[in-house]
Parts: sequence; C-alpha cells; structure tokens
Amino acid sequence: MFPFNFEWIWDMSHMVFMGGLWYALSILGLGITFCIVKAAMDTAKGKGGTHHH
Amino acid sequence: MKIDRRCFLSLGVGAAAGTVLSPLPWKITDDLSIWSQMWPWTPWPAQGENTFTNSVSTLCTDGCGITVRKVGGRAVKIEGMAGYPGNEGGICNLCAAGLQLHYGPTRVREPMMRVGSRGEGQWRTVSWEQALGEVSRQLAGARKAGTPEAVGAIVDQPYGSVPALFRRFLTAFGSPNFMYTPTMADAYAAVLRLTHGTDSLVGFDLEHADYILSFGSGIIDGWGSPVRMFRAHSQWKTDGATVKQVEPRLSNTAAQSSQWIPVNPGSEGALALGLAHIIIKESLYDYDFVNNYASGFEQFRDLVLAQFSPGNVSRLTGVDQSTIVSVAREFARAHRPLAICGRGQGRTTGELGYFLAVHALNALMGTINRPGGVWALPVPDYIQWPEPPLDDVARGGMAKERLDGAGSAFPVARSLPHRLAAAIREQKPYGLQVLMVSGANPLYTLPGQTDLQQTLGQVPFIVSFATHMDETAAYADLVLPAPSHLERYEDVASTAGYPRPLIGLARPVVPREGDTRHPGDVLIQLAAALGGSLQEAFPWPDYDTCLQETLADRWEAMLADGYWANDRFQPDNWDAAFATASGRFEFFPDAVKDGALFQPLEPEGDAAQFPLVLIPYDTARISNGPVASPPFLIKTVADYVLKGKEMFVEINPESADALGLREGSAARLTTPRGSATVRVHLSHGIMPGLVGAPRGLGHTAYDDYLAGKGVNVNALVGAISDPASGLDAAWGIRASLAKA
Amino acid sequence: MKIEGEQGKSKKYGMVIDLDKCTGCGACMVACMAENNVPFKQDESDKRLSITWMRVYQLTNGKAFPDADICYLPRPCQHCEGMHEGHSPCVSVCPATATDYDAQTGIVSQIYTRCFGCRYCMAACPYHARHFNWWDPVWPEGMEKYLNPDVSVRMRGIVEKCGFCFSRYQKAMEKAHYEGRRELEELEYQTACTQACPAGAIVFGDLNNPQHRVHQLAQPDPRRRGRPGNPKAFRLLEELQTYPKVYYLSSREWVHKAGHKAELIKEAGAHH
Amino acid sequence: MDSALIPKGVKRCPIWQFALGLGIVGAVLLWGVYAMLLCWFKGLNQTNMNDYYGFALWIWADLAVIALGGGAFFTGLLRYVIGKDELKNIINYAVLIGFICYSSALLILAIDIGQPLRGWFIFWHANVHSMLTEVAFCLSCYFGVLTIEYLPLVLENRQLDKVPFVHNLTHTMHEHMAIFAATGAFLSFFHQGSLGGVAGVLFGRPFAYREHLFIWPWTFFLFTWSAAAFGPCFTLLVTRITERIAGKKLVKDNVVQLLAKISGWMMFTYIIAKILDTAYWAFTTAPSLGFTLKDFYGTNGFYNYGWLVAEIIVGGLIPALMLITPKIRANRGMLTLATVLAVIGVCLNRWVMVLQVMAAPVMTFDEWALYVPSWQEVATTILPVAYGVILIMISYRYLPIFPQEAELNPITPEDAEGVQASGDSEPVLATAQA
Repeated sequence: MFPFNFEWIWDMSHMVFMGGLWYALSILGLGITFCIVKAAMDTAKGKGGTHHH
Repeated sequence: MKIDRRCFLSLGVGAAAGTVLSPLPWKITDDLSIWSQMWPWTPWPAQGENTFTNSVSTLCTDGCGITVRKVGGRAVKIEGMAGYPGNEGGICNLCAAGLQLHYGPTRVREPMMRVGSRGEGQWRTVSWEQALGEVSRQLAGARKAGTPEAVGAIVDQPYGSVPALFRRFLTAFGSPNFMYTPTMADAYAAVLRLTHGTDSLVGFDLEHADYILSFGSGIIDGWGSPVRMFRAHSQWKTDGATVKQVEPRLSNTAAQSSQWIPVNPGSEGALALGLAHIIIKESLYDYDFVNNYASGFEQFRDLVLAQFSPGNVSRLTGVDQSTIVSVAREFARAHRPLAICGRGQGRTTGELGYFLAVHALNALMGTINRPGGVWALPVPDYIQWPEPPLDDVARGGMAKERLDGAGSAFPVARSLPHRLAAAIREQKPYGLQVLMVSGANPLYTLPGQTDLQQTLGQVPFIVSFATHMDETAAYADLVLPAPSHLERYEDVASTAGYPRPLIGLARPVVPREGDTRHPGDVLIQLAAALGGSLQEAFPWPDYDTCLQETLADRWEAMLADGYWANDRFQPDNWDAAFATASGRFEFFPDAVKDGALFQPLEPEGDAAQFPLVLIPYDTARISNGPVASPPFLIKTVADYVLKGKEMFVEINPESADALGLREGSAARLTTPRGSATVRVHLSHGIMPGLVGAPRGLGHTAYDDYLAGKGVNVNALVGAISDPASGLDAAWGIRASLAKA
Repeated sequence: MKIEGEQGKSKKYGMVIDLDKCTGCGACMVACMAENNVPFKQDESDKRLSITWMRVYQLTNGKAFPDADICYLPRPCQHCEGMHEGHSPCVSVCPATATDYDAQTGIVSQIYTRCFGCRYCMAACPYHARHFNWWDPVWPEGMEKYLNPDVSVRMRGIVEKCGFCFSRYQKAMEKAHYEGRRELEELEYQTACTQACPAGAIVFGDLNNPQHRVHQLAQPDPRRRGRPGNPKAFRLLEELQTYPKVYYLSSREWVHKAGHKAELIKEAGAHH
Repeated sequence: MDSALIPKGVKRCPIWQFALGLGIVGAVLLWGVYAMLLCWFKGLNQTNMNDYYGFALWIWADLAVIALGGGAFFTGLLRYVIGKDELKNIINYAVLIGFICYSSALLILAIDIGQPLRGWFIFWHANVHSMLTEVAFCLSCYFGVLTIEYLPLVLENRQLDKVPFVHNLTHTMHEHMAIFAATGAFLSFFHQGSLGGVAGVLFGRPFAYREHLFIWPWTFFLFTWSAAAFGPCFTLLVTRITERIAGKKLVKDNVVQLLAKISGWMMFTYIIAKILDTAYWAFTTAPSLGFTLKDFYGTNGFYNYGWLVAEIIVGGLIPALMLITPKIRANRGMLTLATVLAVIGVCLNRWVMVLQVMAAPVMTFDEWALYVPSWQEVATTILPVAYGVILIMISYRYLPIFPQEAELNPITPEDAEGVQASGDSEPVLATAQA
C-alpha cells in the first residue's frame, strides 16, 4: 500500500487504485480534522451548549 | 462534576490518541504476525549436512534399491537408487513412505513380556538378558522333554541369510518346522519342479516380450517386483507391445491393457487350456520345442482337445468362443509371446493346475528360457555353510514329519503355514510348544484368521522378533525388538521374477532407535545360551560377521554398489535345461492326474446360501503383506475404497439392483468363514455376481492411522489345500451380501 | 506478478504426464508428501479435507460392464499461465500477493508466511489444486524427525499447494551459481513426483527448451499459448483459458473428452 | 434510573424490561462470541468448510449484510447529494443499520480468515488486481464513513450534547455531512461492485464468470445496483419491524413511500439487467466455457431451476412491480410483503454467487460439493444479528434516531410523569419474545 512495500510498482493499476484510496482517505481525514478544529474554535468562541459556565 | 466529566473525556480521548500515535500498537501488530508465522508448536526442521546413503528397502515384495537423504543424523527422504537392477531409480510407494515406519510410534524399542491375557496389550519391559533367558528356558524345556520338533518358526521368505539362520537354528535344535509365507514364486517353483525337474526360481524376460497374456497377474497392481513391472509396462506402451488381461475385475492392469478379457474367477487356467486347444488344433505351436525337448505332449494334447474345446471353455470361463480363438491365434503368431500368471500381486499361491496350464502355453510357444520368455533361474546359492552338527535329540526331532505336511503329504511343497492351524488344533502329528515369528505377520496375512487366532492361543509360548507392534507381536508372549530396515544389514535375494540372480544389501543408514537387536544376533546369542551342538552350529561372533563371511567376495562389491547381480546370466539351453526322468520338458506330469487338476476349483461354501462370490483384490496403494501401510499410503486410498473406518466392496450395479443396494449403502458381507459390515461401491468394472474386496485393510494392531480401518479380507476367506501342491489354492469364497 | 527478466532467458517449467503409462499406484503422491512435509491426519478419507498437492483422480468412461474403462489422472498444481502471463486464476485474485507467478520459471509460488488464509485462491482454482490447513499440522511422536529442512512446515490457517518442488530449483540454482553456471541441465532440477514415478509417466522440464523432453512430448506452440502440437496431448480444462503448464498424454478418446473440450478452445491472443 | 439519558419528548420502557431484553439477546450474543473464540483459538476446523467449500455460510451472510446495508449509502446519496430532503427522517436509521451491517461484515471477515493476526497484510501487501483487495480497502474506508455518520448521532445523546465541544462538533459534522456521504457513495460503489467482481472474475469457475466491461465483470455493476436497490428495502423493513415492536409510528408515510418508490424503480431496472445478464451468461458465456444451464441446475437435487425462479422472479421482479405500483405500495401490508420478498431475493442472489459457485463442479470427473454448516458457523453467523439488535436497542433508547417520533407520538402529561412506568412501547421485550 506504500511505495516502499516491495510489491509496489509504478504502473497504472497501482496509481489508479492507490490514488483512489489515498484520495478517499485524505477527504475523510481532512474532513474530520476540519470538523474537530472548527468545533474546537467555535467552543473557544463560546458558542454552543446549553449549559455555560 | 462537569469538570470531572470533561477531564475524564479529554483524558480518555488523549490516552487513545496517544496510544495510537505511539509505535506500541504497530509494534505489537507486527510482532503478533511474526509470531503467527513461527508458532512454537509448529515443527521447524533443523538444518544440517546433506548426505546420501544407498541401501535396499526390504519393505516391498522384492526390495527397492533406495537412496536415503540424510540431514545431520536424520533420514529425511527415501528415493529410488539410480542404477539398481530392475528399479533403475524408481521406487514403490511403500518404500518411499518407509521413514514413517522407521520413525513411527508403533516401533518396538525394548524387549516386552506379556502381562495380561494374550493380545490384551498389557506389557512389561524387560532387559535383553531376561528376555533371552526366558526364550532359552522355553527352548531348553522342549529339548529336555525330547520334543525339539515342537518348536517352530515362521519367517517371511525362504531365501537370505536371516531365514537361513532360522532354518539352521531349528535344524541344529531338532525341528523340521521352519516355515515361511509362500507366494506365487512357490507355485511356480512347484511347476518347475514338476515340468523341468529342477529346483528353480521363475524369471520373466518381460522387457523383451511383445505380446503379454496375463492370467490375472496385476502387472501394474504390485505383481512381481512392482517397480520393475511398472517400468516394463511403460516400455511396452512405448514399443507398442500388446497386453491382454484375463481377470474378473477391471484392475488397473486390465484398464491399461490392450484388451480386458473378463473371465469367471477361478477359470483362468481353463481359458489357458482353451487357447492351447486352438494352438494345438491349428498347429501353431513351436514344433522344435514340442517335438525335440518335451515329453507328455500327446497326453496333454489329447486331454486339451477332448476337454477344452472353445465351446466348453466358453461355458467355463464366460469368454466368447470368438475371443478364445482370436486371442489364441494372436498369441501364437506374436513374435515374442509370453503368458504369465499368479493372481493380483502374486501373494496368493493359487491352484497348481492354473499355473501348469499357463506354463504349458509358454512351452507350446517355445518361450521357455528364451528371450522374452519364462526362465528357470537357479535358486540363490550364495549361502554355503557347512551342515550343522546334530546331536541325538536334534536327529530325533529332524526325523519327525513336518507339522504342515510339506515334504510328506505334499512332496513338492516347502512351506504350508495355512495348514498350521489344523495341525495345532488336532495336535497331529504332534503339538506346537514354541513358535518364533520373524518378519512375518501370520496373524494378519494368513487366510482363515478367526481359526488361526483361536488355535495359536493353544501354543504355550510365542516369541515375536518384531520391528513394529503388529498383530502377531501383539498376540505374542515375548516381543524382541528388531532394528528397522534402515538400521541393519541384511541380504535381500530377489525372488519375484527378475530374470537374473540379484542380491541386494540393506545396510544401517541411521543410528538405531531404541534397544534393538538384529534377529540374526539374537539367534547366535540363543545358540550360545543353549550350548552344545547348537553353539557349534553358530560359530560367528555376530550377525554382521556372519553376513560378511557368507557373502565372501561379493561383500565389497555389494558395499560399494548396494547389490550384486549376475549380468551375464543366461538360462540353460533346452538340451540342458530339464532334469525330469525323460530329460525333457514334461507337459503332463503325474500330478495332473488325468486332467482332474485342470478343472476349475470350486470356491468354498454353499451356492444356495451364498449366492455371490467374494474375490479379494490387490491395490498398489495398500500394503497387504507383513508390512503395514504407513499413514502416507492410507492417505492415498480413494474414498470409494475407505471412508472413515468403513471399507467399500465393489459390486456390479446389476447385482446391486438385485440386492436393493445403492452406492454407499451399508451391507453385511457374510462368507462361510466370517461376516463383516461394509459399504457398497458400484462399479461397472466387475463381473455381475462378484464382490471385490481390497486386501490390506482391517488391521487391529498399529496406531490410529491404520488400526480399525476396514476389514481384513483374510478373516472372511479360508484356505483350500491344492490336492497336488498342498499350497493354498483358494482364489475367493462364496458370499452373501445383505442390506445392513 | 512482476513480469520482467530478459526475454528468451526465461524458463517455462512444465510437466507432461503420460496417462497411458500411469498405473495409479500413488508413488507420486507419497513422494510429494515426503518431500514437502505434507501433514496427515488419522482420517484422510474425506478428500475435501485432505492435503494432497498431488492427487491422483480416477476417471471412468461411464460405460457398463464389460465396456467399462478407468484411467488415472495425477493432478499437481497446473501452474497456469493465465490469459496473459501471470494472470493465473489464483494469482490474479490473491489479495495479499501471497501467491505469485514467477516470470523467470513460470512457477506459481505460494508464500506461506504471507498468506492470511482468505481462501479466495481456492475458490478461483478449477482444479482444486489448493488446500487449506484446517488443522495445526501434528506428527506422531518421533515422526517429525523425517521433516525436510528445505521446505518450511506450514502453520494452521493458510493455503498450500504444489510449487513444482521449488526448493529443489533453488538448490539446483545455488549449486549452478557456485559452479559458475547460469543454466541448469534438464535433470538437475526435477520434481519429487517425477523422480519417484516408477512408471516414468511423469516428465518435467523447460517447455521453452526444445532439447527438453517435455517440449518434445508436448510440442507446445508458443504462438498459440502453448497449445500442444502432439495430438495425443491435452491440457486440463484448456477451454477456460487458464493455460496450464501440465500436459497430459492419452491415446484414449474418452480421456481427452473428460479432460478438456477441444472444440471450445479459443485461439491465441484473442484476449489481450 | 436512566431517564437523564433518554431523549427529550419521547417515552421508553422501564429499565428492567430493557435490561431483561438486553440479557436475553445478550445470551445469544455470548453463544456467538463463544463460537467465534473457538474459531479463533482452535482454528477453522470448527467449521464444516473444506477445500472445495472455502467460502461458506458466513461469507454468504457477509455479502448479504453488505448488500442490505447498502441502504445507508444509497439513502445518504439521495439525501445529501441528490437532495431528497424528506429522507432526513430515515437517514439516521439507515446509517445505524448500515453501521451494524458493515461492522458485522468486518467481524465476520476477521473470523473467516485463517490467520486473523495477519489480516492487515491485505492492506500492507496489497495486490491491486484482486477484487478482494478492493473490497477490503473500500469496505474499511466506508466503515470509517459510516462511523463518521453515526458519531454525530451518538453525540446527540442528551448528556453528551451538554458538552459544548461535543455540541459544536455534532453541528459541524451535520453541516458537512454531504462531503462524507459523497465519499461514502463513491467507496460503496466500488466495494459493492468489487464484491460482485469477486465471483465474476473467476474465469476458472464458469458458474460465476461473467463477461467484462473494461476491467469489471458484469456482476460488479449488478452488485452495486442491487445493493442500492435492495438496501433501502431492508431499511424500510427494519423500520417497519421496529415500529411494530415499539407499537408506534416512527417515520411518516411520505418518507416511506418515497424511499419505497425509488427502491422499486431501482429494483425494476436492476432485474431487467439481471435477466439480460443471466440470459447472456446462460446462452453465451457459459456455453463458451463448456457448460449449459442444465449442468448448473439440472444435475443436482438441491440446486435446481427453482433457485433461478426464486431469485429473479419471486425475489426480484415481483417485489419490484409491487413497489412501482402506487396502489400496492400504499398498502402497508403489501409494502411489507414486497420488502420481505426483496430482502429474500437479494440474499438468494448473494447465496448463489457464493455458495453455488463453490458447489458446482468444473472438471468433468468432479462432483457437486454440498455442505452443511457446523453449529459454530451458525452461531457465528447469528452473532452479528444479536449484536445488531442490541445496538438498535441501545441506540433507539438513548439516541434521537427518529426525528419524527416526538411529533408523531406527542407525550401526554400523564406520560411525562410516568416515563419509567409506561410499558406500552417496548421494543426490547417484544424482540426477546420473538
């Protein structure tokens, strides 16, 4: 799954397949990170929640 | 409270994130996968120096030349020895699986004395001194009582130094009761004694024949020397030779032959005479041989012409008249025709008339002692020991008749162990006090097992020289552990049809497992313990010395090559070959008794009560002799032969329909001798009315890889002594099969 | 599935099995088990649970007595080349590259420490040449002494199969390299079953090498994906375009019919 | 006792009833877990699989739950990407069912492989040409998507929602859910398809093999299509069962009707494609490999032509026609019947594409291989069902799964007092009794 695994070859199959995989993983990873960061920033701004302290 | 929860949550999340980001889980995952790749409970064979040792494996019928690959001190593989005569580098499956027997858990590793009742399996280990002390006490008792003849021995085969030592021991001791397990070689030997007038071994120059007419011989089912036969068969295929197989069941041989001629079981000899009828009638025989080197032809001709017309023979055998005529003509016109017999693997002896008839076919074609024909070979004569000195007791014993009637009631026979049970039971001519068994496993291989087991119970002392805890060892009073075929020296005289004198040398390949002693050594030690003339008869310090001295100038060559063979051997010319009264080949020896001997032998049992006929069959995938099938062999057995612990018998779908049986049905197989539950396998490759059962299953001894699987056919069949030779002539038995 | 190596130097190891000579004795199976540390259980009569890299099938012609006929067909791994080289039924589906097509030798390998036991390859193989280790291999006490150190013992939970005795190839190559050779003689590398077959029915060698007996017997046509030129020869299920490297010889028409459907075999190169 | 955790505005059964039900389903779960541990520690000899039957009962279950879980991605696609807004009222449950199906599928795979400790080799040493690799990658990624989709639901629990960060996170995730849903649909397309490809690429198995479009066999598209078509049916069926057990309406009819209609048309188009595929396979592909339909359906007592009829007509065409006919669809009983038939149909399809593939002989001298699963296999296959029921029970009790529940079942003042005491709405007990 990584270019350093020995069965990796720089051919079309690997680039398309692994490209698709890493693309999907990136979206998911970045998306969730974005959500967490945004939520954290919103919280810092004092938004949200029913019980403020 | 809220802060606590927040703290708790953050802590939890933080810990989880920290663990995942640390190398720990990844390291553990990796380590676990590596651990799974080398589980401590999965064996990891040790490396070591590779060496190869040539030897001869004594497991199969005639001995395979083997090369044993060793790594360090371990033997890891047995392969065929390149250049070994006959085998030429090939190996049979039994010898190839030999390491499973050698390293197997049922090896006997120290002397064992019976504790419980016979066959119960309760043992106590004893020292060799105690064990030998017990045997000499029993033996000395027989001599003291003046009945040395009450001691007998059964070994596997007649030739070779170990059987010779047993024979010598008994002779010097005073007993004529040296027995071995007879095979088709004995039937052929009887035929050669009667027709050639010589004591000979039969040999077949198969590789040079171009038309082979096999009367039931399982050419590729383990007949003769199996590997040599396979090679000859392949040679015939390459050369375009014709093979016609006469037998009631489509064996592998029949399937690979040019033509399968199904024949009623037991009528193979009649078919041979039917062919002789055509050959004689159409004057297709070899005039030179018949006119100038044979006698009794007229009687033979008259009998065959009168009684074995195609019509009669067709009725007896079930073969079309046209087939009889065409096969006879083809056979007679072939360049090098050869007729062979001995059913299946040739472990059964069969009717003398059948062997005589087939041999007569070869004689008619003048193939005796000719290229591509049947040869008479001298019996192995390399053991030249002086006659053992006999004291009075021994002379007295040796003057007695043998228990099995060989040499007395049946002059041409040498060993008839199937007659032992009756002799013991009836104490006629006398009882048996001590039985020694070495290399043989009569409590598995002899027909009429149920009877035999009972009668052997009457023998006060049975001592088994055994490598493995086989059925006979399990029933013995004392088991003397013998080194395996890879741990000892032994000469192996070829007797299964190789057309040249050949002696193989088995040698120690690996260090001995357990505290074993070579049977030869044990005999020498027993002789010394008994003292007197017995001790004098065994002048050798040990077996290895004995063997070396016996083989004399052959020893060095055998050590180097693994065998000794007389490559220049040629059989005697016709003018020197025959030592009958007439000096000619005898077509009609007295034993034929006006042709009665040529009539097909009826199987045992009442046809009304037992409407079917059971014919045991041999398969190369199951060892059916004294050596049991190791796990690898049983693994190769098809699931239509053995399923779980249940064995299948073959029947024709036509017979099955009549009995209401289907593929896989459980059925009760009953014969006059016994009964067993089996499953049914439908096969178009067996004549209707017959039940085919594989030999070699149904062991009660050995381990769970073998024991309890299937039925021992020898418990269902009985022996019938041939009126002329005394050998067991039975080829089957009447049987019934009913839904179980 | 790396396809590389200098053209012309690559081997295509294959087998020719003469079914007219095969006696069905089972020596090849035994030799294979002994060479390759194949385990065994107390009951091996359920053939679907019995690890037999080499299995000898019994074929029947389906005719009634007395026209019945049988033939034995030894079945090692067929080392399929597939529609294009390396696209064997099993190699193409293994998710973890645990079975591989070696372009240098044409041998389909099985990497035991890589296989995680998904059994997809077994589903893919029409020859049932692949076997799963349902149990831990256990040898009766003492018998583990005969295990061959050149072949690793397989652990439970993985798939194994015939590899044309690849360890023998490696040993032969090592020896050749040591002696400064790059090529093997025909007889330097032979599988255990070939060596053991008492009937000489199995012949093994390089199908690309006209000097080798396998080539002479099968007469494979490289332009037609190795179609045998010898009319006596056929490949099992060749119509599936597996392109096996095991050829069978038989003079019996019904055996040919049982082994393949000649009329359906597609011409070469159609599938690229 | 746990009233603080129960969503506002709905009523739930008393805790003892809940605990009792949990206990009973839990016992089934433990039975399955025991069987699972046997398979892990003693090996797959605990099953009745063999060298012919390398894929067996639970692999069928695996394929079936993934097909049935297809409701999650397809509803998500309709809701977030295509913009069928009404579906927001059922999307939560679709996600939950999808989450259960996919986590079960992954668990089954972890039990099924002979060396679970090396399972990750499928990623590490990936063979990109293997359909199974594609399955593994997309399946695990999509399971990640489902987790992301399910997470906000969990975080909406009354107590968790009180934490400001959690509240904000839920909110943000809801806002951006379309991105995740789209990614999920993309991944689902490929893993549903590649699951179909698993059988379709087996060129050594004429029963399974199909002609290819580019690198994909037809089964690739048929599987994706059928998952999208039949998955929502399963969502509807489970919703219906939940409603029956809860004894109250949880989703409004217009939502159900919309999803049923879309599902029906998807099924209808699918089944036409499936019939074409079957015909082409039966009369062109298989014969070119030496097989006729008779070889597949006419030589074995168990696998007969009835399977074709059951899968394509009874479990495909009939429910499709029922669902696209507004009158029939509008009838609750008929709607349920249609979803049941559809679920059976897709399960049969997965069965045939796994188990009959294994059973059908290829070599002329080989035989049909039929097998009966061992109890360990059955228990391990039931394990996910028990797990699913438990997860639904907990989620239903503590999470606002059904946005329309409160509106459809307004709480009377008496109810509000005695939330704990009311025993009318009891999913737990009824499940346990069933």
